[in-house]
Amino acid sequence: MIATMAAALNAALRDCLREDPSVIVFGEDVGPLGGVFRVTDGLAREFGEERCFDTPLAESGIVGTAVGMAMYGLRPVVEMQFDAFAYPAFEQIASHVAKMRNRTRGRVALPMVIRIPYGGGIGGVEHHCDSSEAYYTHTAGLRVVTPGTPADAYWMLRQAVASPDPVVFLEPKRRYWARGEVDPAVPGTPMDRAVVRREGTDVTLLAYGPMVQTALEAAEAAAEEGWSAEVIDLRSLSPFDDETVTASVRRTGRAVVVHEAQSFCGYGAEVAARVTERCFHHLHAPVLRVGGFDIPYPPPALEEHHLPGVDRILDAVARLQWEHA
Amino acid sequence: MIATMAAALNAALRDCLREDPSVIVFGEDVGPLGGVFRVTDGLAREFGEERCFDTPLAESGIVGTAVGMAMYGLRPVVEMQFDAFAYPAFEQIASHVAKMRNRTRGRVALPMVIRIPYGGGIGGVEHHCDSSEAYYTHTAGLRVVTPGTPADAYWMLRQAVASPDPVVFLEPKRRYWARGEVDPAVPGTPMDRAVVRREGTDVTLLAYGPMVQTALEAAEAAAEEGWSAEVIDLRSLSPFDDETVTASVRRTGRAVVVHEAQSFCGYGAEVAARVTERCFHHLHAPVLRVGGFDIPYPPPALEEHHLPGVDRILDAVARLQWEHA
Amino acid sequence: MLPSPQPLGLIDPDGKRTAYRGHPLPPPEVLRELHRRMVIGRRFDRQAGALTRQGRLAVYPSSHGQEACQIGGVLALGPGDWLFPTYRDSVALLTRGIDPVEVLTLLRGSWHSGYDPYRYKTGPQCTPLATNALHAVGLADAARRRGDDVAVLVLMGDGATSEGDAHEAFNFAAVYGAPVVFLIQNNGWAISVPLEKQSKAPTLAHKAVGYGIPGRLVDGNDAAIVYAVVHDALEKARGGGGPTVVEAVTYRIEAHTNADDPTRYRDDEEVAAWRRRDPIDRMEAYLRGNGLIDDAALDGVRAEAEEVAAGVRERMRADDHVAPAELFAHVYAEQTPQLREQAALLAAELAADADVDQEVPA
Amino acid sequence: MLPSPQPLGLIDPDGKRTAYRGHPLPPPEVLRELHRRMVIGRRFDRQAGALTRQGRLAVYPSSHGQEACQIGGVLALGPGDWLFPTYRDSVALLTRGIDPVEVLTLLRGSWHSGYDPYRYKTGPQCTPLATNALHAVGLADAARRRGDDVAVLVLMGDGATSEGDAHEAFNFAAVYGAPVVFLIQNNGWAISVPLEKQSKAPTLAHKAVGYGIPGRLVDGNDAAIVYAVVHDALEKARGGGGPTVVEAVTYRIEAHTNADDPTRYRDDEEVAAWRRRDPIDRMEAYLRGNGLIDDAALDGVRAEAEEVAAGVRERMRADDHVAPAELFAHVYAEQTPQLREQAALLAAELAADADVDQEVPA
Ligand SMILES: Cc1ncc(C[n+]2csc(CCOP(=O)(O)OP(=O)(O)O)c2C)c(N)n1
Ligand SMILES: Cc1ncc(C[n+]2csc(CCOP(=O)(O)OP(=O)(O)O)c2C)c(N)n1
Ligand SMILES: [Mg+2]
Ligand SMILES: [Mg+2]
Repeated sequence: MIATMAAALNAALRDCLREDPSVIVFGEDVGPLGGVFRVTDGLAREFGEERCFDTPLAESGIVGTAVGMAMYGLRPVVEMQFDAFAYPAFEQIASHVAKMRNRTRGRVALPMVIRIPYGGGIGGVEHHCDSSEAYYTHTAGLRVVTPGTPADAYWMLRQAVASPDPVVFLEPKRRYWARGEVDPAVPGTPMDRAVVRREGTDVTLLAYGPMVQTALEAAEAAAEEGWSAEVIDLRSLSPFDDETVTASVRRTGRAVVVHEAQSFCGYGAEVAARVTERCFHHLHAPVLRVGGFDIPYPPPALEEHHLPGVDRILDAVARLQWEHA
Repeated sequence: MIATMAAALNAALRDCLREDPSVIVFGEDVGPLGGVFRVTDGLAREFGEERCFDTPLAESGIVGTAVGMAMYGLRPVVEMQFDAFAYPAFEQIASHVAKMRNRTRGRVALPMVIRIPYGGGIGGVEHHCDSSEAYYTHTAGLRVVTPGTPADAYWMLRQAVASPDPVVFLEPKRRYWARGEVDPAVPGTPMDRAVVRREGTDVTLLAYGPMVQTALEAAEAAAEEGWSAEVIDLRSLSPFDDETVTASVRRTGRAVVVHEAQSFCGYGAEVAARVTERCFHHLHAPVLRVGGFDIPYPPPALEEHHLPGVDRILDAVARLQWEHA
Repeated sequence: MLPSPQPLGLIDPDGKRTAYRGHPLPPPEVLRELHRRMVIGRRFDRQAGALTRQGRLAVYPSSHGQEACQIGGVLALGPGDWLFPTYRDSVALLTRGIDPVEVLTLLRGSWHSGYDPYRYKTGPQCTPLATNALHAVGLADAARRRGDDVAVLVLMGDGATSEGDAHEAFNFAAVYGAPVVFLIQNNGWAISVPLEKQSKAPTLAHKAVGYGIPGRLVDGNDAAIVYAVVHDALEKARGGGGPTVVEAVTYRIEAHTNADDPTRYRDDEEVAAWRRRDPIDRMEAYLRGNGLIDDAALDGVRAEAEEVAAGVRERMRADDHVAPAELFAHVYAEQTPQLREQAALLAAELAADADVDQEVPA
Repeated sequence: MLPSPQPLGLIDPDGKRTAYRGHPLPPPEVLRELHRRMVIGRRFDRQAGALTRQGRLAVYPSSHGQEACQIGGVLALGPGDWLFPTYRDSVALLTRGIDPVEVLTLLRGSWHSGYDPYRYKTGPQCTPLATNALHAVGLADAARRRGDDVAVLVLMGDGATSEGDAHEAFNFAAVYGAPVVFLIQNNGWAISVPLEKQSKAPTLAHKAVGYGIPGRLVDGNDAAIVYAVVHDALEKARGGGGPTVVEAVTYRIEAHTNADDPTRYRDDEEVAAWRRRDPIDRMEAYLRGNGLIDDAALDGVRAEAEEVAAGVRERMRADDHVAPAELFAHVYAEQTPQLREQAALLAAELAADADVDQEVPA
């Protein structure tokens, strides 16, 4: 079927609720309203308020109660309404969700999913457009994944719900309405693996979530300039799929990592550092980062200047010291 | 005078309180007790409970009220009792402390200091030993600094209190009782600059806070193996002093960055990525990271295995492809 | 210790004086001013809605129905007092005397906060729920420590009371004896979540008990009682009497914001019932019924409201250009070397784009 | 709606039955068991203190003085019920039947939580204050959703009630009707901060009002009332009656932990006054005064306590070796490639060290 990412996520939740009676979905406005992005549309009606319900307005409460529920054998899938509104839950996430298995010496698993719509590009006002992935990827014990296509949205969410580990599931807001083929019958790639979205030989573009599409467009444009760019969709931010990425960069000898988040101590820093560690003698140029500026997310009037676009990616590709090739 | 780092911090706070009537100090147990590490020892007695006082036990409350106080012209210096206990304040820090100046188009400054004892090596139980610096350095609008010596502790805290920007002031717990010369008469290096602690020619060791001393010891040991290591104390984690670091690495052609925090998406990733971007053609080997493992901070029984020590730094130095020299 | 079980009111939905005598009715000139500001506020709100439909605002959370709370609260403030509003409180800000275009800066997407908090003694519109309550407590307490004659009013929604920060704010205020008044606009809904899923307390004013703070429950569509109770509470706060929690029971007539679809979660009938309790109608009825306003005066107020709306329309037509370089201007007191580098990068990009633009044949 | 202004009690500090008849006195076998467990708990606590002074524990937060709360609460639990303790509650854990060495694993520094939460239906000792209250609510509500006959008891300190998470836990519990009982051990201090700097509420039990939950104030040094009230509240919770907040007024006789220096913030006299309200003495006086225990039985209990202490001493002498490889064992369900790499690195280091050790001439 052709579906938007929002619809694919909705279908994934529906199928999870159907197949596993321990799955429950809760958060702010996820019940009758179906979530502010309609990702939970119709679930309360279909499965009843005991399985999909609105909570009081308190994110630490949502995540903290989910911890207790998961301890008891439920599989909570909770929604944080927007990226910056997950911050009140940060202590519960960092000190408990991420650590419970380790704290209890492996005795208590917390199979739960924290869904977080993240990133910008939708003209949202302050606190609605943060790219907060690095806060979670720096926290051991969490799996952090983010789909770039509707098909991945469906399958990765299904896998996240089935995972024995807690998963921070980052949904790129600006891709909610992007359409793509989704086949619930053909299982997707495991959520902890990166995927080559476009093959190329000269340079590897590493992107995820909201930037996968932009990277593909940049690759298209690069082709016109004579550069064959491989595009990898990282999908799993933590753990990192070294195998897929390293193989590509060793082959191309050049890499650019792209994300919306501020570059300083952003996820791209990890990618650049580890790719360099593993591919140093294959690199013709330093791994470059194309990210947001090191500023708070700007108001809608300026976001186009902040967000990485095709041109900025091409500029980075151009700086990859082709003269040394 | 010779002082411990804790005493130097105490002296700095005392001098700030004396010189600037708008400075106030508050947090959990900072009043009559003088803080669990005694950094605020005697301040309530000397300056009265109106200027140094205990708050209710709520970190978001502490930081959130400090925001309002700073808006009114006070200069709050607040203490989070331990690293992991600052997490409840994460929303206030990320969404307000860091952003208020930007949100208000420069009209509202928040000169405030959030002191956070951080890191391990003291046999502390869970939640008492997190190295949380990367959460803050990835948040634009904050200055993040960390002293490695008593003299820096004194001067950097004085500068942090005087700064027109909000400062996250990270105090390396395990160095609280380390002694060193402190001269309150001779102003220290500006807190946003890195400092070369030991000169060397073959490799640059980049460290901060709790690891500066370890890096110096590693340099000593490296010398015995025939490597001349330069040691840079980064001091300011955000912003980063590219000038000092780049100059050194371009000269030595090799670098190792050291910290306690988990390596994955840790601060060292940023250092490695940016040093590589800026020094690529000077590098004989990839910038290596020596950090904690990608695990929750371990129990006291195992922390020696987790924390970077001299040997692990030397191993990294040895891996810097000297055969290519 | 317990708040009244029924909301206090001075003027009933039909515009009649109630039997309640615990607070005096504000003097006629205050009632007229409350009315005038409500009419202007309502008109402004309608104008903002229109601008949103025209795509000139990114988003707009309406104040329709809550004018009595916002205006009653704001007019009760003394000259040195501060206000800490939320995203919902455009009409409060307008009433505060803030330039309407500056009120709309955030919602238009030009910048975050559009006005100077110091000039208007008003915190920036706050979106992360309940976080502003702590800022209010801190500022109030700083004023108390300085010995200044200042009280602070903070606005919050019913939903926001569920956040941990609301609790910490109430508690810090109580422990410090901070001169702050928490005005909870209980409009029945937090987006799609009704109050009964938010709290099982008899009323939100009952929350005050757990902090040793007085809690007051008032009819939030009666501007007179909101004004009187908040005025009282602010005065008490300035006098060292500490904080007060005021719950004003009101209703959000419009959708949560223009992006919301309330048909998914509430009945038109509920809305209709609340329209019959309209804060402006009732005040108008009272003023008319007591000879405090005549047709000419009413026409004058309406004309003034139209003028405000026309001014907003007119001025919002103008493009609100924001220089891209401003991205880097307010992150730190001084631009860091890092940001200078990035600003230069963007400037170079823009210059290159401009060159390209010029290359395009005319 | 309001809790009693004075703490409820069944047995007064002199071991006399009080006039209060709102709850029946628990039967003699329960009183004897409360006493027995308190004697054992006190002895265990003293032993743990000694181990700390010998450097065998990294840190120890004492339960001395709070035995009535911890034991009264734990013994009230039914067979399917769960407990969510804090770092303070070693004696509660011992009473829960957890192996004392496993109780001390955290404080000894061998691992974080030392026991199996499922085996003992007991959450790990929780240090981030008030966070466990939300876990308790979640687990209780999960049980409710499943239709299981389970209630949950969560322990928290007076200081912890100031955290946002305490508020959110009370509120979620009320809204969900979760079968959970919040037992606040108000021991007067949060490290060095006295209750009057923590809250201005008449009592902490008053906090319940703001959530529509019943609040009970009890004498926390009277194990009988703690048992009776918690027992009642758990039963009510299991029957679908929702949550209860119980404040037990007690006192922390020792320092906060061995690392603390209480002379900096409190008088010996305060401590002495509370020693005169000792929970064990009073229960013993009651049992003796009512012929429910004799010298032989008392000696038996004391001997048993000595045995427990000796067992702890003995078993804590053994080295609690933790394999370094365990660092990587419990981070994810399966070790990630990243962690496998790091585990291999550490293994290689350790092997190299071992080689070096062997090279050292004997
Ligand atoms: C911390 C946080 N969580 C979630 C949101 C998203 N959100 C915006 S408004 C809203 C409902 C607020 O309800 P209420 O406090 O009653 O105010 P109202 O909108 O009714 O005025 C929500 C959930 C937010 N702004 N902040
Ligand atoms: C979130 C958080 N902040 C701070 C601390 C540090 N801390 C440990 S115990 C304590 C005092 C707790 O007081 P109370 O809740 O009364 O419990 P008690 O120790 O008296 O049993 C503090 C501040 C913590 N553990 N967690
Ligand atoms: Mg509301
Ligand atoms: Mg206490």
